[in-house]
Amino acid sequence: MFLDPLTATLILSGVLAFTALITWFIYSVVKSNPTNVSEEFKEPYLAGEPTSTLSRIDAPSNTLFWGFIYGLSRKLYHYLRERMHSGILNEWGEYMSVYLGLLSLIGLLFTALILLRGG
Amino acid sequence: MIGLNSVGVLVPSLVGFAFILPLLGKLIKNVKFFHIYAALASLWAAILATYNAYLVFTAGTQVYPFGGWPPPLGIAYELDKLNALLGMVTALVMLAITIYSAWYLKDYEGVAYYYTLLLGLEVGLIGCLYTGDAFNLFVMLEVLSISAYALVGFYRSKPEAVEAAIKYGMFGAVATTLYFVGLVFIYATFGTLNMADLAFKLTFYVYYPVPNPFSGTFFGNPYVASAVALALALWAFTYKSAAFPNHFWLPDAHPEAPTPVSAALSGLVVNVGVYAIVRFLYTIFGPSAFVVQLRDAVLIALLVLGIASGLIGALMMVVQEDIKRLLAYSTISHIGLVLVGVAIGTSSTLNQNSLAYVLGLAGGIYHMVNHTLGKALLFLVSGILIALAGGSRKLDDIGGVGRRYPLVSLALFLGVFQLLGVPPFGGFFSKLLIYSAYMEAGMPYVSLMVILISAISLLGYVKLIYASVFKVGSPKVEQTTKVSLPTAIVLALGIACLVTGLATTYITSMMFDVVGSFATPQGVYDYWQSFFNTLLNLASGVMR
Amino acid sequence: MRFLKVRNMDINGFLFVFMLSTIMLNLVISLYGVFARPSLIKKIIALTILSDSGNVLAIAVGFRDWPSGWSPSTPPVLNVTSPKASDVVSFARVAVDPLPQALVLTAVVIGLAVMLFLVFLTLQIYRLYGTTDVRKVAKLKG
Amino acid sequence: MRLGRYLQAFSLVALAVLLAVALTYKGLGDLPNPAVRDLALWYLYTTLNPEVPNMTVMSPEAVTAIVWDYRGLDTLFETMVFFLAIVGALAIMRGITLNEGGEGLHIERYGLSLITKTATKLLVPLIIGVSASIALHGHLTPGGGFQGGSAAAVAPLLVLVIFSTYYVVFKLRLSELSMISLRTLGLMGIYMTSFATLILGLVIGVNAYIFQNMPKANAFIGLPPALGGSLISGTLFFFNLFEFFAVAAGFTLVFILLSIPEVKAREVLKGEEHGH
Repeated sequence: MFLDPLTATLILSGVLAFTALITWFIYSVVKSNPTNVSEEFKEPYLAGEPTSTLSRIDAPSNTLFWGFIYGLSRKLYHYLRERMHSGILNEWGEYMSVYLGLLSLIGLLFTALILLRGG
Repeated sequence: MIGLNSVGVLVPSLVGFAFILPLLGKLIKNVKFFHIYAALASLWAAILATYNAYLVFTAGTQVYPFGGWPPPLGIAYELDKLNALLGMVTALVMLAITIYSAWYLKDYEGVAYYYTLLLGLEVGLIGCLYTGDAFNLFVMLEVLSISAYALVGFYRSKPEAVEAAIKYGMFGAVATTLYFVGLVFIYATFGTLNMADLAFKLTFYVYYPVPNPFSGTFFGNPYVASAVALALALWAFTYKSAAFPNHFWLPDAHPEAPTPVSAALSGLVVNVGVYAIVRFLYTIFGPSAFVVQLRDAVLIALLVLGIASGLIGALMMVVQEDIKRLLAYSTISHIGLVLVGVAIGTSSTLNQNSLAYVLGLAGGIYHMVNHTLGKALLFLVSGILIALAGGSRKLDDIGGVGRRYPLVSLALFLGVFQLLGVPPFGGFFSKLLIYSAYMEAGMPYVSLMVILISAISLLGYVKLIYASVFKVGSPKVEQTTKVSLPTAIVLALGIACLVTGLATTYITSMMFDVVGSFATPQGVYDYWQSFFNTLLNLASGVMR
Repeated sequence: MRFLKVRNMDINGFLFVFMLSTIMLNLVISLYGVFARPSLIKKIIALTILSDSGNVLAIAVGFRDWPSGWSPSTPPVLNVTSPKASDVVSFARVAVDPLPQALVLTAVVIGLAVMLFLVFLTLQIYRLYGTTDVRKVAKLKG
Repeated sequence: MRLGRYLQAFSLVALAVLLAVALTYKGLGDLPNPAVRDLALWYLYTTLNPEVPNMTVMSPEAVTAIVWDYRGLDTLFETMVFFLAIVGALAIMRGITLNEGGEGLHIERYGLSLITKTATKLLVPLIIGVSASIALHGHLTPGGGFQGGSAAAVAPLLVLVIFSTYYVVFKLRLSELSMISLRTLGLMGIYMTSFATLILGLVIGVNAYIFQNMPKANAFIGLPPALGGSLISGTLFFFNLFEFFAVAAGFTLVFILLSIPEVKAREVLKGEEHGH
């Protein structure tokens, strides 16, 4: 069904065109930015534009798209970058051992199931 | 007879190449010798691995018993289509990486140590894939891990590199030790360590209650032992494959390693983790094993982890400033997709919708191969770009270097398209397979997640392309750097990426073949049958 | 549901069960040590305890209970170099399981090798960072 | 205490409970069990059994038989892990050595008192002798190449502590190069031994396997079980012998690396260029 030539061609060209469109759009958006370096604002580097663009207080109109994404996901990225990927081994260990605990719980539940069934 | 020997000879013979290298490093001062030596060793491995794959695809599953001992008594290498294929891909990509190293390491001391460790990595990789023995898998994982730790910390005076190595190594040692504890439970209850034998006891013994002549039956409660062993083994394997909560080491370790090693780690080492998961969940604790509820629960957990690591990898990729770190997060995202693909085989999917089952697994394996090619290519390209930009890994500093080197940029585009899933490339078809598998299985949300992950990661890839090709900056191009050798290698890999897409009809049917050889009840039965025939063949002269 | 039945629940049987529980507890405590201690050296020590607990567990699995007080279980070593069939049979009746011991031998060497390398890395960390506290060894993040 | 800490503690408790439940409900089988597993019985029956000449190791020591014959591949790669760990250590310490020559040093002025030095001189040959005996009787009694080698490495360690590292490197000439050479000798010996029967088989044109020791039902060749009337168990003796050299040299190398003064390491590391 998915290898039907007609469908495949349609999907292929559709996705190709869509990708090209997006690529062009993004390129046109980020092509030329006046750089206004202000080093005290160290912010995530969301898309192709240099760090300095993102750290401007007044976003230029053509980077509004990225500003939008960034505004939406500021909290998410704060959690991902500062809390989760903090680079401290012991904090990784917490996540890892919680996963080990999850697997142990699965094992325990399974064991309980088998024992209740009288295995 | 020669054919069977090639299965057994490949990995042990590489050991000798590595053993003698440190002494040669002390005696021979010409660096060129080591480049040629390592390339020859890799070539030898590539030829044998390709031949083995050919053998398996034409003559069926191959079993090589070491020492002539019938398998549960001794160790056997068991090659079915899955590990033969992955072994071939691994050996070929390692060959490319080894040749690339000759350019990368042009004037660096410690070259002999570097190549020794790289050969150790190759031994570990292929050994992990080929082995048919669960304890031997543990040993090979350690060979793989210790060479990986040492290679990550190769730039020993760079604080970040040593930090990444110890972070990787510390929890890596925990992971393999936990796997060993799991193996103790397996041996205690099943009385055997051979994978095919374990598969028999877990799947077919219920229907065919004849104890194995060497390993007997059960010696404990198999349900409980399976629960413990699977929990511990899965934790270890997800650590090696860098799935979500165990992924932390990857974005540190992969960028800090020497670039060819980053390519090997990102493209190949994580595959071994996924391979081990697949081998455990589809062959040993196979689709019709009696611990079916446990298996289902674990697979659902794996699906959730896969989606989580896909999303987190893609999200984190978007905000990176370091080209290699960006690629490392992309690895996490793609391993997530592969796990989503291989997590489809719950009992309900198998029974109600075998098409989805095959599609998902084929997509997962296909995507694993595609990702290997694409990611190795991108890391090698990043090495060229970094060298041209004067050694800085920051995307800002690379600033459009690629525009002056159109062939390098072409390779970069090929790799990005492969990973992004642009139509004529393999990545598209494998993602499509995973997508349609979950549509077929009646889980459209998972399919949407696959699209969402690709969409988010698009931002990251666009950033990569923009920074390295389109950006108008003034990078300090090192004019003296000659890049013809690495360009040839990355172009070859790029063509391989293109081929995985253009030959998709052929490759997809081959992937269905591969899935049939390890994941269906019939495939598991054949896997056991080859093992048992070897056992009978070897024991017949003695047991009468 | 049958609980662990220890043959001849005497002092030896009690000690055996006690040892097994201790190993299990040791596994988890050393795991906590690796995950939560801040010093790399402490982590390495905890790792040693973890792998040794696993090894002792394997040895315990291969242990053979005494068939009777007069024929205790023996090490898996024949004490004649040209045995008759009866020698081999009586040897196999009392010797403990040699496979876990061989596995442990392999695992011990591997654990030692990994530990050796981790110690070198920690030494190098100390040279470069001046500390082995993982909360301070965190240049890489995000 | 943050939430993560609580979850961590809870998870580890869950693991402990799982292990305890597994122990209680026979996840490890009956413990202790008066019987052993079938596989173990096979090992015990065939480790030294002249009645089944096609299926024996001809070694009374079942553990060594498993380590170097039944599961010899594991041990080859175990050796490789140890080898790679030392190569990793060498790679970390590359370029960090003691000063060349050591002419300006009064080596005899370093180290502990005369009494300890004399006692060490008496002790070292004994250590070497005992450890060689452990290694060479590995196929007959508990012990083997690794155990003998690590015991033998105590001798250079003792000399290192009591006489100083300069004595070891410049007087005894146990330098990095000589240790690597000895180690390569041992490792290549192991490598060659594991392929010996296969190569023999290929030369005379019969079926043979890697790591084959005694003749098998479908591979009729093997190494001699006894030499001059004393049991050597085919490849086992050679494996133990070479492993002895490899391990002793490997540990000595590690001790030498660890005893290099910290000042030298910092000198080399300071301002070193590194790649990307």
